[in-house]
Amino acid sequence: MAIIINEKTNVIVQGITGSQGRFHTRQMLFYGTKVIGGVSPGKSGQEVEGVPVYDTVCAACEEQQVDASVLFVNAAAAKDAAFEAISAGIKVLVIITEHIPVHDEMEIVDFARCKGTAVVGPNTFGIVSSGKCKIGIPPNQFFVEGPVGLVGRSGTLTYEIVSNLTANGLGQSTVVGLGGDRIAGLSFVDILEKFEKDYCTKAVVLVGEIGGNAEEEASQYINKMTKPVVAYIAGKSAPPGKRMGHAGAIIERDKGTYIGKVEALQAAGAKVATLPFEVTDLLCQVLK
Amino acid sequence: MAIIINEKTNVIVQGITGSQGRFHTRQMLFYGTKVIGGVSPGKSGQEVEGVPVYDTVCAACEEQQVDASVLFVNAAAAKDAAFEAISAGIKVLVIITEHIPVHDEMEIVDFARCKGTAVVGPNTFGIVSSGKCKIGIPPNQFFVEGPVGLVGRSGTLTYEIVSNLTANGLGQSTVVGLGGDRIAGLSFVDILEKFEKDYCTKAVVLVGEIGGNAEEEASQYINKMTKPVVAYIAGKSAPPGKRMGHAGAIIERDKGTYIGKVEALQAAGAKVATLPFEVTDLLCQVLK
Amino acid sequence: MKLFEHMGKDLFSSFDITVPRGRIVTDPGEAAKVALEIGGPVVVKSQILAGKRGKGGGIRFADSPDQAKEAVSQVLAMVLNGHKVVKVLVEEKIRIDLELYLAITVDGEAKKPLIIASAQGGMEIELVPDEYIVKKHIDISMGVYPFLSREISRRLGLTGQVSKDFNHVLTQLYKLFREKDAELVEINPLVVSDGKLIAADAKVTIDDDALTRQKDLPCVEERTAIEKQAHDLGLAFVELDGNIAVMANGAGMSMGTLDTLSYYGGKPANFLDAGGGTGMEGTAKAIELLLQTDPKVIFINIFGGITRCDDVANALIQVKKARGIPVPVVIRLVGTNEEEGIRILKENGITAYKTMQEAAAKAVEIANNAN
Amino acid sequence: MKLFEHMGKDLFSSFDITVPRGRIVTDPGEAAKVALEIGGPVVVKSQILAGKRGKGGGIRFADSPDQAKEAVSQVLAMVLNGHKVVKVLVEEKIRIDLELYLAITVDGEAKKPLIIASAQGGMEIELVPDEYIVKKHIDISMGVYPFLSREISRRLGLTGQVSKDFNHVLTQLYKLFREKDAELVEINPLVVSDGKLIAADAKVTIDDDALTRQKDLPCVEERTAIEKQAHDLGLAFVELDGNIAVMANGAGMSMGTLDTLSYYGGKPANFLDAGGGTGMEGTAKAIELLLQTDPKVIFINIFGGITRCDDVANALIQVKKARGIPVPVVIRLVGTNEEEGIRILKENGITAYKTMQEAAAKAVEIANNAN
Repeated sequence: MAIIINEKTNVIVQGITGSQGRFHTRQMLFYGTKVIGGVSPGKSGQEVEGVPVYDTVCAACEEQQVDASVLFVNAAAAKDAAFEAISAGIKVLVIITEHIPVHDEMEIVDFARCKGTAVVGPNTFGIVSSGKCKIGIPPNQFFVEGPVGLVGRSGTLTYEIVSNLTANGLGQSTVVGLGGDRIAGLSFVDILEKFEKDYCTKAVVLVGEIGGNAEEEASQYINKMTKPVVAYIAGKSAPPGKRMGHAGAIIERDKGTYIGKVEALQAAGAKVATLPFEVTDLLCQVLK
Repeated sequence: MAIIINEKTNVIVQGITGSQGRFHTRQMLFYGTKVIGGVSPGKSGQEVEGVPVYDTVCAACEEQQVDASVLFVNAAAAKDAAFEAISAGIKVLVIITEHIPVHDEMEIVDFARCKGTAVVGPNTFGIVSSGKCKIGIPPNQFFVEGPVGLVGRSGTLTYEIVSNLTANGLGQSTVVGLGGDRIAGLSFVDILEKFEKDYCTKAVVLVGEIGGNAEEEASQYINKMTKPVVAYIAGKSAPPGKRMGHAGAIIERDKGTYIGKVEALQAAGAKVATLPFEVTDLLCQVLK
Repeated sequence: MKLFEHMGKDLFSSFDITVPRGRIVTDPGEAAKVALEIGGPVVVKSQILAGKRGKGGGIRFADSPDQAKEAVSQVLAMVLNGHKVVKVLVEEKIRIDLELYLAITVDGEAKKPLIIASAQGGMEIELVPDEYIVKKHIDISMGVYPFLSREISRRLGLTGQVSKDFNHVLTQLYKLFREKDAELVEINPLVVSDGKLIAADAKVTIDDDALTRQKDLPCVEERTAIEKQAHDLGLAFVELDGNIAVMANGAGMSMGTLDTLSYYGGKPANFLDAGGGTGMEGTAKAIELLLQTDPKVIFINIFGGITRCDDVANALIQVKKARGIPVPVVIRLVGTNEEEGIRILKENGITAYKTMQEAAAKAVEIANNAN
Repeated sequence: MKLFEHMGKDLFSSFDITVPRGRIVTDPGEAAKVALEIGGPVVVKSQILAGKRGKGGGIRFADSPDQAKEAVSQVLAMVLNGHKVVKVLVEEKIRIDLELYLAITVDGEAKKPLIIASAQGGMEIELVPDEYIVKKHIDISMGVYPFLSREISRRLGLTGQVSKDFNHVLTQLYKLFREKDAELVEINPLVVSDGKLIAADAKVTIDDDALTRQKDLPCVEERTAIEKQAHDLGLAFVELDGNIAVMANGAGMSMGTLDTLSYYGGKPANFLDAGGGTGMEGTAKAIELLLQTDPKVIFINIFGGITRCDDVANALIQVKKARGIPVPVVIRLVGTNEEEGIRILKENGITAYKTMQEAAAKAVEIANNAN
């Protein structure tokens, strides 16, 4: 098994006729994802990589069961597209789009919570249940099946760690990107709970960042977990008060410091890697 | 047992210092309801019938666990008061207030649904788990414990039927008033589901009205119920196109007619009384 | 409260929904002036609150100011569905390429606003089969978003600029619906005219319970004189055509009372829900209302909850003493302060019944024997 | 984007939140005029984007136009927290009975707007203990309702008219927060002055991602020249004080790169997230930016996902050929089109590393030996 998505997940792509939508539809199909339709207003009747294009999400849902949708629309259109997917009753929504206004993000997450839709992102690389289903933009080749569940915020940093795992023979059950914005749908705790229950996941990697207190909240849950957790927190050397790309990566006052997060994680029993590549070594230790 | 409320339910009264609030706080206390506080902005420190008054719902919740709130505020203040209770996490909200604008009612019900609050009403007489807890305005003397679960929309018509039951030795598990407005929080089906599961309820009475299709929807569920259902539908003799007090009691086109409702109920296996007092006879038959 | 078409169109205009150019007139001379201003063929539309004006002849076409004058003078003489025509809307006759139907209403079952739309709008909308009617609920916390109108456009088969305009009309109509506390906003037909969308009719019903906060809306009185009296007293009253005047407390109870009377072969003269906690004065006024229906018998059915039986008894006696009650009164009285109420009645020679069915049977008997 | 105090106060005014009477000036003469208009004691406030102006002497009081002139000329000569003062707000000095604190911000953990309020507002708000700070989340689908401000009023100990005014200020501040896409709106202090509430300061930060739809807001530039260049290229760039110029792709990866350099004893000169899919031209411009920091070594760390390794290699070679790169370049290059990228580099005499740690260690070695 895996969490959230698997080999049976029927996926639609909102914004499929854009260049990003087209490119990643192809990549997802290569990975084996069941992309069963795309949505692009006014483009119904077209096909992208053999996938039928519909004008609206409802039109796609009339044809087949839709389990998940992934958004490649631009930031200005994202709220409308997200509401469309949530309203249509789609239960997993992956929002790749970056630079969505934070008020729109709060509205999307609120509406999704009310309707029971799990939102991955916004500004995420997506989610991969290795060997089964990829929804999003990570490079295909590094994601192979195995016992490690991974949840992170940043794309390339996650790829870095995943590729290191894979190179050392450690595959992944599911890899989830929460997204780099201040507002994210699913949180660390949501994902950790699912990994804890997933019998294919033997150990969990949490890739955090300075800023906010998501890692501190996660620590409280890690304390109760039976499965081993290895963490890496980026931003040890970042100066306070400066934004480092992600809205989250800013330290204000005493909140969200590197030290605070590491201490919370260690107190909860997680092993914390100092540098990204050390994650693999620590995992090998806990999986022995 | 009983449904929704019982002898342990801690109740607050919003609008407790108004004349209706005061009067019914006394009546509820007489009935044995655990009224533990009242809310009336700017009146904190006062007492009504020995019950402490708070400025806000949060202030009341700081003192004790609050399980239910009943609204006696005026129609203009109802949305704010309802949102206050729902926001505070109160799980049962009984809205006695009548003449609340329908848009406010839609907002209240939507927000409650999102937050998991059960709304009884608006424009309801309330809910009575006989012998245990009364939240609302029905006269105390007719409600005695027994095997009949009753759900209706109109107050006096329900009292009429309940008093007839009680006079004939048939007590009630819980009696619920859905409210007479077009928008109501809980529906027939919500209540029927709870009665079906409640082991103290041996038979169910549904008191409906012409208009809308709530009774038709209820019929679909009644079809699946194991417990016997007796129904009475008011408005057999009402002329089409005229509003009869309740917004629901209007017949438009072919929808919501007396005949349609009776046929749906009978097809679902319910016994339908022609006149209110026949309900008792039919109940005696099904309970034998 | 239902608004007249011209009021609805004024509202539409203020929400940036296009309506035909036109004006309201109350005499034929004005009509000619308006037609002249418009400078082309016009439509003359009687302003009444009932539907089906077209079929009743309440809508006329005119090609010239003279014809408009003539048409208006004809229409002003009409009585349509019981409504005397006193105002007429004269407006440009627009080209009709397609007639859509668009309405937003309150769906009590879903507990949400409901959009109803069809590409087959016009006079016979009730006969359009279900598969040509699109229904979409609106999440009230979210409102109308472009995706919703795209979906409806798709189902209606609208494309290009008309589809974009439809998004505008739907968005604005929902805004009106929300801001004006409407129970119903309906455009039938919403006309596609030379690629533009024009609201050729307007049906707007405002929630009566919201009128206190909708003070800038025009006031329309739909009630009969006696219904208005009842309304001003805070009572729900509907005139019927029988001879048993009925008062009960509670809407369901009042309906149950009518049903019981009908069951025994009686014909109610009215529906009167005296509500809860009306008090003695209010109840006395309610009884006086009943007398205005000129009944053969008065039937009072009270199950006292908030309502106190002694108040009802006192009210009845007060009216009897003050102005006399020329017909028999049958009263059923139980509930709060029942003993006191029965005692008061007995002192004045009236015996109250204990059950609705006995009392109803008696009232019917009296009424039928009186014929 | 942070707004200057006077801009925030203009916004407040337009949302019907009372602010002191006053105007912005850029020279002492104007200041005297404004003080004369106000006709009483005034406050002279430097307009800079950093906090703690009061402590730095950026806020002065003046009892007469002459004093105001003098104060403004002093303040205009100041540099506060690295910001040169070029604009000064001259406004009436208000009576202070009580200083409240009120802010609305975005809470990333709760995923909702958060109200923060205290009855102990003023300069030392950071030091106020938690029990005197009220925090309340807002359901964004619902907004701010009177009950919420009643609850906050209660916790702050506000009563009577001040409590009612507080409801107004909170409601309007939330409206501003929502309509203007604010990340933060803060009033500190919100002054109780003769029974009225006056916003004596204004801190407003607008979501950068929403600026395209907030076109009527004033534009404020906070970035350094080089940060602005990076921003215009769509890159996230932060200047630091080390000597290793760094480019990586992805925010987390960029931070991880800085951490790794620091781990080996290096000092990064900057944070530069080249993002995903920047392409060859963008990457070339990013490398040129790095040269502006005058580093001892350039460290490029690319994990190609959307970013193609051949694009990065070509960009580096292009810059090298076009203008020369006067310092050593250490590059780590893996991922999409890795082989092609490594081949291009090799043709140009550059050997790419496979792992971040090896590459980082090498870059640090070069930088430290260069000193």
